[in-house]
Amino acid sequence: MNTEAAESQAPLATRPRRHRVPPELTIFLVLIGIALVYEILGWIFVGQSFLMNPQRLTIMILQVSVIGIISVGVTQVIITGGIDLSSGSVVGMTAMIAASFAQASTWPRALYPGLTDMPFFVPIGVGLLIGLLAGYINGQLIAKTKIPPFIATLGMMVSARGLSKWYTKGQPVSGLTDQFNFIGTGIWPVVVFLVVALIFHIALRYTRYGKFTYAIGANVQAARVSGINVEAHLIKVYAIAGLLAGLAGVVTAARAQTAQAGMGVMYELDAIAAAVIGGTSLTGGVGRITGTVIGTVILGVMTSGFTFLRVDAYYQEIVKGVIIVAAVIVDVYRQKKRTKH
Amino acid sequence: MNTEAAESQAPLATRPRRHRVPPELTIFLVLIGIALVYEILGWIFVGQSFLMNPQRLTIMILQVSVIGIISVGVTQVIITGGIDLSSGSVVGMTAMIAASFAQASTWPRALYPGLTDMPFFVPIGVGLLIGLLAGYINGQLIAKTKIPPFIATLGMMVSARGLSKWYTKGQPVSGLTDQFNFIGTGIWPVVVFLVVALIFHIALRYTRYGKFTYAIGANVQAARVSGINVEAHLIKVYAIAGLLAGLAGVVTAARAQTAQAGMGVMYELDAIAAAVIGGTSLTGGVGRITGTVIGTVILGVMTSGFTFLRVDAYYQEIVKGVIIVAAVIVDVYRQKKRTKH
Amino acid sequence: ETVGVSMALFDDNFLTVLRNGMQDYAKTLDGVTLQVEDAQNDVAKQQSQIQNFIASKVDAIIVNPVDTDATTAMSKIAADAGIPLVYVNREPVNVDTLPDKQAFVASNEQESGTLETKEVCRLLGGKGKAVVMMGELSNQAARMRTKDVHDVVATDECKGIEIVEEQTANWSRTQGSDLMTNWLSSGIEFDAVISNNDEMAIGAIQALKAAGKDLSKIVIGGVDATQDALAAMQAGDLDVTVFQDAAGQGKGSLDAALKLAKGEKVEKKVYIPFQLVTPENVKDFVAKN
Amino acid sequence: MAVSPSTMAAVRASGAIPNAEYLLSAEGIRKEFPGVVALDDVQFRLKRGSVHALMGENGAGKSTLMKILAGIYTPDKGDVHLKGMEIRLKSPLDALENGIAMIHQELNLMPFMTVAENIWIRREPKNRFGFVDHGEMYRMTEELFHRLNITIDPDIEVRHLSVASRQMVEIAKAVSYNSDVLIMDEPTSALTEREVAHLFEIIRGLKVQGIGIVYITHKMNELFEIADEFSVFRDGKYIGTHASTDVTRNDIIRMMVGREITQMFPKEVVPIGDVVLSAKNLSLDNVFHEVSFDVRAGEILGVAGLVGSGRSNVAETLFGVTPASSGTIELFGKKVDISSPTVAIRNHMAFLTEDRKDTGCLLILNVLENMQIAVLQDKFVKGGFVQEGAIEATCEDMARRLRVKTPNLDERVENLSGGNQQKVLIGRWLLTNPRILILDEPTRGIDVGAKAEIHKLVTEMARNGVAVIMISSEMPEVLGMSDRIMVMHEGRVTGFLNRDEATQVKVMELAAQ
Ligand SMILES: Nc1ncnc2c1ncn2[C@@H]1O[C@H](COP(=O)(O)OP(=O)(O)OP(=O)(O)O)[C@@H](O)[C@H]1O
Ligand SMILES: Nc1ncnc2c1ncn2[C@@H]1O[C@H](COP(=O)(O)OP(=O)(O)OP(=O)(O)O)[C@@H](O)[C@H]1O
Ligand SMILES: [Mg+2]
Ligand SMILES: [Mg+2]
Repeated sequence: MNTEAAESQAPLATRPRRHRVPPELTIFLVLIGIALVYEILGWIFVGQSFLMNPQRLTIMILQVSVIGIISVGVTQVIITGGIDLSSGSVVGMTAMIAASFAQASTWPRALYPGLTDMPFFVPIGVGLLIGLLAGYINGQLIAKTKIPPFIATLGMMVSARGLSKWYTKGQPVSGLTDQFNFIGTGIWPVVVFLVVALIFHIALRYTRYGKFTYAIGANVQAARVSGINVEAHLIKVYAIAGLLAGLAGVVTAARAQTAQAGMGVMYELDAIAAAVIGGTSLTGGVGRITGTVIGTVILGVMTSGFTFLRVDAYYQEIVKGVIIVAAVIVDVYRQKKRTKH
Repeated sequence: MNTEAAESQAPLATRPRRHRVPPELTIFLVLIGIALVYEILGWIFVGQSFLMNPQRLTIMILQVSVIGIISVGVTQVIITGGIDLSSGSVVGMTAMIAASFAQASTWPRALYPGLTDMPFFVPIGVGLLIGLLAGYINGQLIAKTKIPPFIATLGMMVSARGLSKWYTKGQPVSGLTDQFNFIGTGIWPVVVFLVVALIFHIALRYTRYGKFTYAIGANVQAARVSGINVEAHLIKVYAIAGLLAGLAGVVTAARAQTAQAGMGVMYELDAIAAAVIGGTSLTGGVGRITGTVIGTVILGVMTSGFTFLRVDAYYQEIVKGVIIVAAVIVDVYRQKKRTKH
Repeated sequence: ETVGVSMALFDDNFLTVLRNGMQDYAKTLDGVTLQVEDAQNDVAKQQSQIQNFIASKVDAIIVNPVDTDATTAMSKIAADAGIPLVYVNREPVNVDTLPDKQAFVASNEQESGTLETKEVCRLLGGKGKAVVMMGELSNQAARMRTKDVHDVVATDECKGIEIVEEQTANWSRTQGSDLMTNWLSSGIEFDAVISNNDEMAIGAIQALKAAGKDLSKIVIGGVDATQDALAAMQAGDLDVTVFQDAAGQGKGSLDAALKLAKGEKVEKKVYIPFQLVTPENVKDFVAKN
Repeated sequence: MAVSPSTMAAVRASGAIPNAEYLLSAEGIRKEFPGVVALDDVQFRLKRGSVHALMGENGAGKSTLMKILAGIYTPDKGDVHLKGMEIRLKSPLDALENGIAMIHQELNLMPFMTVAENIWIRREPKNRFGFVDHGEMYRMTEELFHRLNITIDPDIEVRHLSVASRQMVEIAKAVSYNSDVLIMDEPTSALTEREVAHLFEIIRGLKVQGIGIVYITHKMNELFEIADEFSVFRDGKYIGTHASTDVTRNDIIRMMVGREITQMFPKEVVPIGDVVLSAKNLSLDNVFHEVSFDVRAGEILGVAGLVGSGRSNVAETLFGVTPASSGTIELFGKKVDISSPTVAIRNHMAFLTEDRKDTGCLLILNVLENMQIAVLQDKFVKGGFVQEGAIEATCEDMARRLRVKTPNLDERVENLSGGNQQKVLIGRWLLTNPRILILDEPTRGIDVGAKAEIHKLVTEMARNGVAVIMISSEMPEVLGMSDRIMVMHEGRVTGFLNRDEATQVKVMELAAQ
């Protein structure tokens, strides 16, 4: 036995864990690749650098930071094996409601004339709360009634959109205080996005919350038998996703300095796409925030690149679809090569 | 369970095949329930019967027949464990392209002035072909590159929408021949929907095509070791879904007697919702066309009911979301009770 | 010169005419390139497009705002970058306080619904029952035009008109047709259909025809004067529509943008009037949009 | 020269089977996975009409070789001959068309389809309109089951079947291919003696028809009963082939693990303490009824019964997976409402489930993540943060103690051999330091060496005062390890036997009533 035992023990003791190629590497290289293609094409066709332009570097991320904030929450939902279709509508709803508590007294058509000029934390708090509530309802529905997440969040998607139209009968909510608008100016949305990403990167990798999230996505039965209170955890995850959608709504309203019932339409798809491009698996159990951030940035770079290269709007969409697919193909292909059999 | 065990000990040769309660029964009862609620509310608030009105019975199905046609294809895709987000965009694309081959010479701005007044089967054939092609590409991507169906069809969704805008630079295609429009008049769309549903109901239940579809969705590994060519089959299923989306595009254009690039937006969600409400499981392996038909009709009844009861437009969406969720909750609850252990 | 154009939405028939008018005009000008983007009805996307234009150092920007309340932020971004900005078709909320090098070219949106409803009112002789088809509820044109309907009906001449139903059909022809069928099946009686746009009106016409209604007894009004609408009017189905000079607005906005780019002065507000289209004058418009 | 499957099919159909010494042979096979050489220059030769057993420790490469023969993996090197002709299998379909069928170690059935649909998938009978003839399919299944003496309703959906019944369906399906070569990868791991005996009858019948059967098992006694010859693998290498009449049990073990295993069931009789778990009149509607028993500290309570007797269900109820509909559970003298596994774990219970794929492994996660998940409930966490270093060291230690064969803790559990997956799960529960340990088929698919190791661990835990409830369908294990045996039949407890009075016959009497 001795040689045998020694052999079968050896690998564990001597081979260090970690230091493996992080799975995000491929998709990061795809991002770099896309950027370089733009850079080269830029020099050829536009006679300008794509990357060496601080303004462009900012807008590349700025324009997707709201998607990014949502996507951080959506990533966690997808890791549990679920899906959240409601985020775009929740953005619209929270934007409307938060903005209605952020109107300045100088605005003639304030929704609540008695509640103007509130300090910034009131509308922001209200927005976060509404988002949290929407997510909590999603979570309760999914955990308690066992309906598929697709349906629960689809219901929320339709209802929340209806609610945002109903709230002011479709009127936009404008004349917001500068205090409130501040969070949407300059690169603040980017900062919010990155801070949120960092927090949940840490939460997913280094806390029990994260370990449980992955376990539920990998095998919900096994997770339950291992003592995880699956229902309570799912409610948490969906509530967080809602909270982040709420935050995204606040940022959207502050950025536009107005809120409109149509805000956030289809954002859920972009957010899911960002997560999946970043390596999150829709079957659950796999995904990382770093990947999601890269996925989000790919969407931003792509958009800026189109404008930069003056790609005709008609072609933009056609090409966008192709790039999304191609990025994931490259990723899948490289992953497969690494675990070939 | 013990009874189950006892049963399986009984002599085999004599026992007839069992006739179990069809799983669609619950959701059918939900449909009846919704209709009855409208009926009662109708007598109370509007002083009219909801159901005893042939015109309303027709429009209830007519307005969702396009969704239904798509949903028949989407159901099959979902049974394999996949998803098709592209159907709405494919509807738009095929509507545009098919219509451009269906323009009458009397229309002053025909897209192909040399190709006007074509017999009806030309545009219809073109539409079906385009749909088939889109579905085939989806299938190839999924089967060959192993990217998640969500991403492959999301890419198609974005690209196909871009293509339909690009095709005429956003101009609508109008002035279609009466021959072509015929398929969209009266209850023809309903007939098309029901025929399509019947064909695929039979295909799923009584052909190998159907057995393979369920097998792949239930356990792709098992399907593969049983000798099923999973890749080839998936391509077939997605191609069929594309073909049906193409058919839906043709019907849409014929119904509207025009084609516009924005046609079919979000139809994919309604189609998926119809399938899931009808009992198709997004994890694959479970689903029936009969259920999908019922799910589709629920959507139609709901819409007609809103108008009938004069529900304020602002509330309609809010209530719609709630009804979708509630319908599925009832279904899940009853299914659980039946298979409780 | 390069001019960046952000359109609210490509899928809209009217805006398509405007966009094409602008692009056709640009082709006739030497050295003018347009970079047209589709904001897909998303305020945030539109704002980002403006910022992308700025990063790409275009010479001027034309915006067809998704949300006219969101223009304050856009004006500021463009002014900070020192790039001229022209709003087209939809009146920005800050139209009276536009910074330097910014302008607005449009028709006065209030006119469209008003012209339509007044004509319907005239055809009805000031009394009768009307149903209203609204566009997408979160859309400003839909709200504005619906409000116009109510304002007109509140006037003395049209007091006799009763609005019996008001629902949305999301600008869409099929939804318009379905909505009309649903109304008919509920036994709603009316003498006029006042639609926020032509597409829904055509949908209503199709549904009414399918139900065997006598169209000559029902007044149907739309807005936009699209090709299909004009054809419907010539066929005697549509009674009223409103022509908005889309191509003219496109051309006007580009002119203004180019002037501003060259440092020339332009009027802050350039209005291009709406025109009522009825079977009497329909021929004049067939070649226009 | 490689021959295409269609040619082979033609040859097969014509009955002109070329003469060859071996029915199936594989030479010089090599297969590498990232970081692991699963097979290295391996050979395997199967004679017509014989049962050839494959033996080896967990992770030796048995399943991998069989998957190559069944067309699931392609070898990196080496070639395969069927009846003397070289074949290159590209897909499972290729293998099936060449007359090679396989029962997989992990069950591969479609849960939402009926038994009949599962068996005849891809070969459904058609009526004259080209539609699937369900009546005929039902009849064919009945006929097949009749021939194999299986009593399962062909029309029931597979998800309603117990693991054992599913295993029988898999066997029937494989037989239905009428193949020349039938590979069985641990077919009996979920079966009790009765079904095993039944299976052996089936195998003998097939042998007579000239079919070659490959039989993988970790159960030594089965080897002597059914196999004509056997090959031993160790660490991906071929060790040798012998006739099973030529060797003793110890010879084989030595070949497999390179050492003697003297004590198979290292049972120690330790002082038994107080009652720690007491179930009183526990029932679950329509599943089991009025189950009452006590377990004491240091005691190992074996639970025996036939397949479907409800043992697993009782265990699930004890652990709160499916809370009881009536009756009470007392832990350490106090009544506790175990409404969920969370509650059970908080009360120092641990539960190794029967079905490692469905309720055990987090397949796509790595060894570390699988092992730590239960213990994180109340240990190794500070302020929500997992103490990575500490938990890693502990898991590594446990993996070494259990001799888990894995390159490192970062390996996905999916890529481990079945037996090693089981070890990881055992490690998961040992880490929680339970005071009540429920084991449902703990050594399913575990090799002899590891089995002895696990038995030693269980004994050790009992010595430290842990109360153990061990469900097992392996009679020697139950008899060898238990202080007391509880026997169940159709959801009811039919009796208890003390260690000194328990014999195989007495247990069977109570189990079958
Ligand atoms: N898909 C895979 N990817 C990576 N490694 C694998 C894969 N499949 C098997 N292995 C490794 O190959 C080796 C042989 O595994 P195999 O399943 O053939 O063992 P086995 O002899 O069947 O063991 P057991 O008795 O436990 O079933 C093991 O070390 C296993 O971890
Ligand atoms: N998920 C399930 N759905 C329906 N019936 C089930 C399920 N799991 C088990 N059963 C049935 O419950 C009965 C008791 O099963 P249980 O697993 O408790 O028995 P067991 O004595 O442990 O037998 P086994 O050795 O098969 O595990 C069996 O008849 C089985 O068919
Ligand atoms: Mg194995
Ligand atoms: Mg059991």
